[in-house]
Amino acid sequence: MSSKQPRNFHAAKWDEPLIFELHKEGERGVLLPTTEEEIISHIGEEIDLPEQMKRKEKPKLPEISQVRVLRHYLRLSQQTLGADLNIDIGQGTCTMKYAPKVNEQLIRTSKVSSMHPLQSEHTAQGMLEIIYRFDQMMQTLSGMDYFSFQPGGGSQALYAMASIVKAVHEKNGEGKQRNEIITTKFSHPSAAASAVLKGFKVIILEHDEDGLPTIEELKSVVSERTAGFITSNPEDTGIYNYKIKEFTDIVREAGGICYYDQANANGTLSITRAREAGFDMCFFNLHKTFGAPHNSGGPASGALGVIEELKDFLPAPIVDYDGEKYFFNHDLKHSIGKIRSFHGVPQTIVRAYAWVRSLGDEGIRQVAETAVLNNNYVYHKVLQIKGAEAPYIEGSRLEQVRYNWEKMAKETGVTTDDIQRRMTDFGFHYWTSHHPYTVPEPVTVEPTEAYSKEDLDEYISALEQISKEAYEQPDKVKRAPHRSVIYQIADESYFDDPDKWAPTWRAFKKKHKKEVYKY
Amino acid sequence: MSSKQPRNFHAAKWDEPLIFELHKEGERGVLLPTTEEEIISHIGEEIDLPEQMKRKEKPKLPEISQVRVLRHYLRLSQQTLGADLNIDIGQGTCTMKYAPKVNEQLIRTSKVSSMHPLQSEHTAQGMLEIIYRFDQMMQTLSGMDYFSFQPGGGSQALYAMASIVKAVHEKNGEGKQRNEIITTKFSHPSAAASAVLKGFKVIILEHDEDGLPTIEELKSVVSERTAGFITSNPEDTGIYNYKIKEFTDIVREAGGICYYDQANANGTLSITRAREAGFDMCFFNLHKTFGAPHNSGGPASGALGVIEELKDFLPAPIVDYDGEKYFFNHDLKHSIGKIRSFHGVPQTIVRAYAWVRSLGDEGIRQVAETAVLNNNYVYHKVLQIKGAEAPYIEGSRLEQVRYNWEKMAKETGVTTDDIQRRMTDFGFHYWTSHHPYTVPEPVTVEPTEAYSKEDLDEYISALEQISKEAYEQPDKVKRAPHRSVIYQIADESYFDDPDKWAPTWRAFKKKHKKEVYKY
Amino acid sequence: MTNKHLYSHPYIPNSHPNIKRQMLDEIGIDSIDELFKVIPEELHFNETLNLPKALDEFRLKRHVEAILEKNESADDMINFLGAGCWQHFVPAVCDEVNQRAEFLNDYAGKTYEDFGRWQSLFEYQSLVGELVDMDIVNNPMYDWAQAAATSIRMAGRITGRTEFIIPKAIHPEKLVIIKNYCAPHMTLIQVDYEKDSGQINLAELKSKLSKNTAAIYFENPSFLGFIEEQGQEISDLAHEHGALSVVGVDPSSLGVLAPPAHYGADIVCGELQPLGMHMNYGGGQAGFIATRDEKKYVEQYPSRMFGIAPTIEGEYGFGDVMMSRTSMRDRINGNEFIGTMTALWGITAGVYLSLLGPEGMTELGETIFQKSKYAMKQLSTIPGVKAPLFKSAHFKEFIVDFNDTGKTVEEINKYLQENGIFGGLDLSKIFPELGECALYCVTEVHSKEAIDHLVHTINEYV
Amino acid sequence: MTNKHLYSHPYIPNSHPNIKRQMLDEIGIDSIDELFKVIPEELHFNETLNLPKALDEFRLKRHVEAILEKNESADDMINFLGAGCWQHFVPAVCDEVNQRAEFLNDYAGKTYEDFGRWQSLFEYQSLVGELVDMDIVNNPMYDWAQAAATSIRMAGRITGRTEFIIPKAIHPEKLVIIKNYCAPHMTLIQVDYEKDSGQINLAELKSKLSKNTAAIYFENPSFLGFIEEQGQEISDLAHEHGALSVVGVDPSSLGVLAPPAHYGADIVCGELQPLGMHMNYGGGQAGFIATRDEKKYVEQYPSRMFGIAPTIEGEYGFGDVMMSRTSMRDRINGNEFIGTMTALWGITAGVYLSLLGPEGMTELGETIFQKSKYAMKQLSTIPGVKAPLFKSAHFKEFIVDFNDTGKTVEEINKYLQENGIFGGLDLSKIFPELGECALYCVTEVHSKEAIDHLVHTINEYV
Ligand SMILES: Cc1ncc(COP(=O)(O)O)c(C=O)c1O
Ligand SMILES: Cc1ncc(COP(=O)(O)O)c(C=O)c1O
Repeated sequence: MSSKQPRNFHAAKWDEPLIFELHKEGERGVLLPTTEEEIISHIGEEIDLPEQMKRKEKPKLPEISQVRVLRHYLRLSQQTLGADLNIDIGQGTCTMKYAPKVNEQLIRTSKVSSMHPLQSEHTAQGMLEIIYRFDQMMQTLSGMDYFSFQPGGGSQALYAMASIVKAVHEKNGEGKQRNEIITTKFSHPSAAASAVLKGFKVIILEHDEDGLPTIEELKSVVSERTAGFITSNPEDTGIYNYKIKEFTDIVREAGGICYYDQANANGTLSITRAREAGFDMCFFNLHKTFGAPHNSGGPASGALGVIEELKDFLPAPIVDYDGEKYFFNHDLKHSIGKIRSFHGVPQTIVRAYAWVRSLGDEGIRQVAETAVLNNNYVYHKVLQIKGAEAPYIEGSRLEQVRYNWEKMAKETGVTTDDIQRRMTDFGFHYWTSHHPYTVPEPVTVEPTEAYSKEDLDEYISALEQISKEAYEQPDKVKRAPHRSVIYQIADESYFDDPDKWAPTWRAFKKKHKKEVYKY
Repeated sequence: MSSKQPRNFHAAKWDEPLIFELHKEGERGVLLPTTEEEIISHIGEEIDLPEQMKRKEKPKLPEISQVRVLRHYLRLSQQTLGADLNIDIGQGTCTMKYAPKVNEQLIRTSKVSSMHPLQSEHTAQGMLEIIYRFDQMMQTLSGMDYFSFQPGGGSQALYAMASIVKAVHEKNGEGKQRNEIITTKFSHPSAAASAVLKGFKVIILEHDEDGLPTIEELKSVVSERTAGFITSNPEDTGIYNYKIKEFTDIVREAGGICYYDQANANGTLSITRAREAGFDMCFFNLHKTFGAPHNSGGPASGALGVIEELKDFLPAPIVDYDGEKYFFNHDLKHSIGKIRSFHGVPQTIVRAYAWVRSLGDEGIRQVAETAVLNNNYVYHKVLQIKGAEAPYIEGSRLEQVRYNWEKMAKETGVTTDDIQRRMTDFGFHYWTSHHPYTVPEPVTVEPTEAYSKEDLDEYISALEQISKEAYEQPDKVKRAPHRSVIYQIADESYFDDPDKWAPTWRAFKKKHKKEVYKY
Repeated sequence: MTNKHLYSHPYIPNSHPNIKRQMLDEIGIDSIDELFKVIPEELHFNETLNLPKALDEFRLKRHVEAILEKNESADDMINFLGAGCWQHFVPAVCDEVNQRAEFLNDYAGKTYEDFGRWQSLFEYQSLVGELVDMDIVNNPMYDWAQAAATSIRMAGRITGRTEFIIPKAIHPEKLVIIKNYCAPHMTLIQVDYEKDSGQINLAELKSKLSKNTAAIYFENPSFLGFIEEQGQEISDLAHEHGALSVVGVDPSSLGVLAPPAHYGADIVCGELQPLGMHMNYGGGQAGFIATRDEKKYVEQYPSRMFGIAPTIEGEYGFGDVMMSRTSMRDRINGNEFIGTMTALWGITAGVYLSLLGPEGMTELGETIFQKSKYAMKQLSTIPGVKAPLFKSAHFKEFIVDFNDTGKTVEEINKYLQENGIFGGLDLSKIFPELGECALYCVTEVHSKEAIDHLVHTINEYV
Repeated sequence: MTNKHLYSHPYIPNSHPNIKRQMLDEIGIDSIDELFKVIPEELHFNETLNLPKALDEFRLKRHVEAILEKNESADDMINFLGAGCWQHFVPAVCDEVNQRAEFLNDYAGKTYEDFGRWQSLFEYQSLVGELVDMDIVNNPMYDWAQAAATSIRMAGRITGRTEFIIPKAIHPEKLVIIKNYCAPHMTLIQVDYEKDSGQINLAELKSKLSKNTAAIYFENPSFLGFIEEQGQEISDLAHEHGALSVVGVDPSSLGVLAPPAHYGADIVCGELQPLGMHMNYGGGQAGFIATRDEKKYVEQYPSRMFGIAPTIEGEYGFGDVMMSRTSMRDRINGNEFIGTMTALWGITAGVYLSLLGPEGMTELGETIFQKSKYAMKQLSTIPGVKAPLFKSAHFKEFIVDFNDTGKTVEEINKYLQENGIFGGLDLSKIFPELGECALYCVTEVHSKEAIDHLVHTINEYV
C-alpha cells in the first residue's frame, strides 16, 4: 500500500454556457484598426465586389463584450486539466513532462512571433541559426545525418517517411514492386495509416507471449515486395525489443528501408540510438520527448532525421550553413517536395533547442535514467494492486507500461473505462490504449522524468483506492465522475447516430429541442 | 424576481499542502548564473566576510523542483477568485473593473520592466513621455494643475495630502495652530488614520438621516484650528453630497485646505470635477477607476493632483517637458520631499494611460454613465429582495450602494457575514463595509461599467436565493460555504489569541501539534 | 568555500542520487544500469554526446535572445508579404487564452478531465460553422494545404473517382503538398486561368471534367488575390459531371465575401492563421474543413470532430463524433491518418471569432478590401507600375506588375528592405509567365502612412 | 457601404443605447441624466475633456510601443546602477505566477473566495520568516523605506520614546522618506561613519544614545555596500539604553550574511524587490518587517498579517491576525494606516524563495559576493581608480573612487553610456564629502565579460 492518499479534489465547476448563449445584441469584443477617413475619401465607401460574390447576411456569430469572452475562456481553462496542474503520468504514450516556462518566454517575442516565413534568409538569421544548431543536436542524439523540421507532428513525420520510402523505391525503379510496409501490432496507428495513405499494403506483425514481434514472422513476410519497416522501440507496452538489430538487418538485406518511431524517446535518449539499431530514418516528437508544450493537441513538431544516403529525399528545404551565413538548402535532388506549409512549427524548435541547452550531456542522460527509474518504480507498485496486471514478459520495461485490469473487470464488473472516469475525481488523467484494445481493459502509464516519488505515490494511491472501491462498492466507480466539471454523459449515441450528432451549435439546434439541455 | 438563477458552481479544490510540506531534500527549483571558473581562479573561493557576520546555517527554506513549485502556485491561483473570473460587483469601494489584457502586454516588455529608476532622463524618454501625457489627462479630468505619481496607492496619496496640508500651514507659520483635520463618517479609514499619523487631531462629522454630513456640524467644528477637510463624494454609501461646494467654501474661508478622495471616481468621471467642487487637491486610484489591475492588493498607484498654488508642495520630482525633452522637475520649493522610493509604480501609469487612450472623451463618459446606470439598476432590484434595505435617503446614489440586512438578521438570525460565506458558493465576492459597521449588517455593491445586465441579474439572483434560504433554511446559510476550497474556519481565536496565532509556518509548528491539521 | 551541495536538476526531481537510491531499493535492484540491461551491449551508446554545456535559466535566456536578436521581424519592418501567411491584428485576449498554462500543456484527456478544451473546440467548430454557413466542421488540421488535400481525398472517397482539377493560380508549394498527399490514389489535372482576369478558363475546365473527376478545387480569394467570380458556374459544372465543388477560403474575407456554400461548394476548407494566430515564421498555420451535415460527408473525414451530448444531470458533455471513421480506430481502413494537429490554434480561432463577432468580421473584410484597394490605386500612380495585374475584384492580395519599370522584383525588394520594407513575394520564379511581378498583401494592420511610404519608396527607386 | 452598426465599447457591455433603454425602463426613469440630477447644475462639467481620440487595440499597441521604444533599458545596456533597486535574475516561474489572471486581478476577498491568495501570502510570510530567522512577518508594504519608517515608529510605540538614530551612510532619499513618515512624533538623530571603513562611529553613537532613544536603525549591507561589522555591538548598545535595534537588510545577501536576529536585532526590515521582481523603473519595490513572536511587537504592526487556522474539516484556513491593531478597524487609534500595498510582490517573493530554496539562496549570496569582489579587484587595476573606497567587506555594491583620475563621475558615466554601459550612481552630489565617487552594483547577472568590458571602457577613458 502506498503511504499517500489520493487528494480531496474537486474540479473547478463554472457551469458555463456555450459561447453562443452569451450573445447580446450590440455588445462587442474588440475594436479593429479600421480604414482611415482619408482612404475612404480617396477610394469611396463602396465595397465593389461582384454582386454574386458578396456576403448577404452577416455570419451568426455571437456578440459579446471583451470581459465576458475572456471570462468564458478563462473559466474553460480552469476546467481543463493541463499538465502544469496535475501529476500527468496517466497519459501513456504522450510523454507528458515539464515544458519549462522560460522557454515560453523565449518565443513570446516579436523576433519569433512576428516572423514571416517568406522573408529573406538574410533577415531571419536568428531563426535559421537555431534550427541549424538544433539539427546538429538531433544528429548527435540519433546518429542520423540530416534533419527536416517540416513535419508538424509525429504523424506527419510518419507520413513523410512513408513518402520517402516510396520515393526511394520509385527512384530505383522498384516503385511498383516494393509495395509492402511491415509494422507491428503495438506501433502507433499513424504508422500503418500513413503508409496506407501512400498506397502501401501494410503487414502487421503479431507479438509473441513476451509482447514482442518475432523474427520468424518477420522473415516469413519479408520479400522483394518489402518497401519498408516501421516500428517504435520500446512500443506502447514499454517493452524494449532487444532483437531490433536483427529486425533491421533482415529488412535492409531484403532491400527495405527501416524507419524508427521515436515519438516517445524518453527511455532511450543518449542510451541507444537509431543508427546503431540499423535504422535509416527516425523522428522525435519535440512536443513530447523534448519538453515543448503539447498545446492542447498541436501545433507540434516531428523532427525527421535520415542517414546520408536518404538526404536527397528529405522534404525541401533544409537549413544549412556556409561558414558565414545560414541558408535554406533547396538542393535535394529527389526531395519528396513539401509536406507542410513553410518551415514546420519553428516556435517549437526554439523551445526544444532551449530544452536541450538547459540539460547538456549529463542532463539528457538524467532524463532517460530517471524516466526509466520512475517507470519501473510505478510498475513495481502497480503490480501490487489487486486486479492489476501487466501482460507479456516480466520486466524489460523502459519508459512506460501498458497494464490491464482484465482480472478486476471479471471479478467486479468495473472496467478500465469506469476507472478512467473515477480517476477524474482525484484530479488525474488516465489513458487506456489505442483501439482496438489488444491488451484487454488496458491502461498505459508513462511516468516521465518530471515527477517526483511523492507524485508517483499519489497516482498509485488513487489506483489503489479505486481497486478497493471496485471490490467493495463497484457502483461508486461505475457512476463516476462525482467531483468533476460534469457528471456522466447520458447517451453516447449522440456521437454516432447521424440523427443526433451535432459537432456545431447550429446542427444541435436543428436536431434537438432546447429542453434537452439545462440552459 | 430575477429571471436568472445563480450558477451551479464549485470552486477548484486542490487540497494543496503548504509549500513547506513539499520539501524534499535535494530537489531544486531553479539554477542560477553562478560565478565563472575564471573569476574563482582569479579571486579564490573564499567568501571572506567577517566571521561574526557570516550566516552559519542555511535558511530552512523548502527544496522543491520547478515543476512542483509551479504546480503549487498554479493550483493556488485557480483557488483565487480573481476579477477576470467572476462578476466582481460585490467588492464595493474597490471599483473592480476590466483591466484590459492589451495593457498587460504593453508593460511586459523590457522597455518597462528592465528600466532602472536612476538611469539618466535621456535614456528614459519613453517612460517620462507617458507620465507627462498622462499627467495632462489627469489635469483635464480633475481640473487640478499638477500631478505627482509617487504615491503607491490611495492611502499613500492620502498620507501625502495630509503631509502637504501640514507643510502649507507650517510655511504660513500656522503649523502649530492648525492641527485639526475634518473628515466624515463614511470616508475611508486611511483618510483619518493618515492625518493622525501626521500629528493631526481628526474630527469626524456624523451623517444626518439622509446619510450626509451636515453644514451645521461642519460649521460648528470649523475654526482657526482647521487645517484641512478630506472627504470622498460620493462616499461609500454611494450617496452624492450635493452641498459639497458649500462644504469646501466653508473650510477654505476658514483657512483650511480641502482635499478630495477620488479613489473610486467611476460615478463622476467627466461629469463633475474636483476643481469646480472647490477642492485644492485630489487623488485617483489608478488601480480602481483607471482600469489597472488590483494585483491581489498592490502595487498600486494613487495619482495626486493639486491646484497651482500647491504645486511647490508636491513630492518631488514631477515630470516636465521643455518642448524638446522630458525631464524631472526637482524645483518644487516647499516640496514635502519623497514619500515613496523612486517614481511610484510606473508600470501602472502606463496601464492607466493606455486605458484612457482606449476610451477618449466619449468612452470616459460612457464609463461614468454606465457605472451609475448599472448601480441604480442593482439598487432598484436589490430593494425588492426580502430582508434587504438601503439606509438613508432614497435615491441619490451614483456608483455604489451600501445596503443592510438588519431586518433579515432580526427575522432569521442570518447575518451579513453568513451571507458573505454563502455567496462564495455561487462564485461571488461580497464585501460588507469598513469597521466599525456604521450601517448594521452592511454590504456594499459597486457594479462598475464592466458588467452586463445579465451579469448584474446573476449576482442579484444569488442574493435572492440566499434571502429565500435565510427565511426557509437559515442553517444552510449559516453553515456556508459548502462549495468552496475549504469549509468554515473552526476557531477564529487563532487570529487573536497570542498563544494560537501563527503568521508563519515556524510559529505554527511551535504552537500547535501537527495533528490539529490534516496533512 | 562556495556551495557544493548536490541537488537534482530543476526539471528532474528524482535525479538526486539519494532519491534514486531509495527508489531502487524499493524496486529491489542495485543500479539503474540493470534497468537498461534489456538493451544489448552493442546497442548501448557509449560515446559522449558532446552537446553544448548546460546553461542555467538566466544564461539560457541571454543566449537564445542574442541569437534571435539577429532576426528582423515584421514588427521591425513594414511587411507586405502574405502568400498564405498573413500579418493581422491579434487581440491580446487570444494570446492570454492560448498562453494559459492549462491549455498550453493540455493534451489528450476526455471530456471529464479536459472539459474546457472540449467545450472550446466544440465552440470553435460551431463558430467556424457560422462563418462558412455549414453544419459540420472538424477539429483543426495541420494547415490549409492539408485541409485542401484531405477535402479532395474525401471527394474521391465520396464519388469513388480519382481525378481532381485545380486551376493554375494556386500557390505552387501548396500544390506540391496536395499532390503528394493525394498520390498515389488521385491524379491532378490543372486548368489555366484567363490571362487578363485570372479567372478560371471555363472552357478548358469543361473539357477536362469527366466521369473520373472527383472534385474541382479552387480558392477564393485566389492565391493571386483576385476573386474567382464564377463560383456558381464552376460548382454547377462540377455537379453536372457528378463531381464535387471544393473551395478553399481565407476566413478573413468572409465578412464581405459570400461563403462558398452560397455558390454551390460541397466541401469548404481554408486556413485559420488569420483568426488570431501570430505568424510565427509559419508556425501559426492551421487548416479546417466544413461540409453539410450528411452522413456521406461526415463518414469521410479523417479528423476528430467534437460533438455535444447531455449528461445525466442535463449538463453539456462532449465526445468524439463517429470515431470509427478515423485511423485511431482502424489503422488500415480508417480515413487517412490523425495525430497531434493544431488544437490550440482552433481554440484561439474560437476566441478570435467570439471577440470580433458579426460586426467585427464584417469590418475586417471591409477594411482589408478598402486598404488593399487604396494600395493598388496608389501603386498604379507610379510610372511603369501596375496594380492589380488582373482585371478582377481583389481582396487582401494583388499582383504588382513591375515589368515596365525595367527593374527586377529582386532589385526592388532589396531596395525596399534597405528602407525598412518587406516587399511582396517575388513571382518571377514561381509564375515565370508573368515576368517581373510581385504578390503584395495589405491587411487591416497597414496604415495609410505605411502604404504611402511603400509607394513613395518604390517611386524613389524605379 | 461600410459597416455602420452601433455597438458598445468592448470594455463597457451596457454602453449600447438599447441595453441602456431597457435598464432605464426597468428602473422606471427616462434618461441617465436623471441619475445625475443629484449633482447641482453648477457642478456639472459641461466642457469637452479634449482627451486624445480613442484608439482601437491595435493602434493603441503601436502607439504605446512607439513611445516606449525611446527607452534604453538595462537589457539594452550593461547596467551597474543599484542603490536600492537592483538588477537580478527573475525566474520565469515568478512571472508566470504573477501574471496569472487570477492573482493579477484579485483584490480583497476572504479566505473562502480568495483562498489561494491567502495561502500564498501566508507562505510568503513563512518563507521570509525562515530567511530572517524570525517568527513574525507582515504582509508586504510599499517599500523598504516605509518598512524602515514603520519599524522605527513601532519601536517608538513599544518603548514609548521619540528619538531614533540613523548612521549617515544611508540613501538620502530613503532618509527623507523615513523622516517624513516619522514626523512629527519622532526625531531623527544621525551618527557619522568612520571615514576609512564606513562603519558606524561607535563613540559618537554612544554619546547620542539616551533614555529618549527608541531605536537605532542601520542597514546591512549598508547603502554604500560595505558590511556593518559591529552589528552585535550596536544592538548591545541599543539594548543597554533600553532602545531597540532595528536593522534593514537586502534579502539577496541572507544566504551568506548572518540574519540580523543573530546579532541582536529586534526588528528587521528590508526590500523585497531582489526576490523575483523586475525593476520596473522602481515599480518593483516592496517592503517587509519581521520580529519575534511577542504580543508587544505584534500589536504594534500597522500591516495586515495572515494567520492560519483549522476549518471544521481540518483543512487549512487563513485569516487576519489581530486586525484590531490596524487602521481598518480603528481609524484613530489603529497603528499608522494601511491600504493597498504590494501583495503581488509578496506572492512573487514567495515563489522566488520556493524556487531557490536554501541552496539557491546560498549560491546567490556567494555569487554576488564573488562577482562584486572580482569587479572591485579589476577596477582597482585602473590607474587612479580605487574600489572599494572603504576598507571593509562588501556585498553587491561598493564605492568606486575616481578622485585621482581627474575626471568627474558625470564625465565618466557619459562616456560609459555612449559605450553601452550604465555606470554606477554618481555620489558627488549626495555624498559631497566623498568627491568624485560612484556607487556600483554587481549581481549574479553580471558576467565576467560584462565586468571586464566595464573595466576596459573606464580604462580607455580615464
Ligand atoms: C509512438 C508514437 N508514434 C507516433 C505518434 C504520433 O505523433 P503525433 O501525435 O505528434 O502525430 C505518437 C503520439 O502519441 C506516439 O506515441
Ligand atoms: C474611497 C477610498 N479611499 C481610499 C482608498 C485607499 O486606497 P488604497 O487601497 O489604494 O490605499 C480606498 C480603497 O479602497 C477607497 O475606496
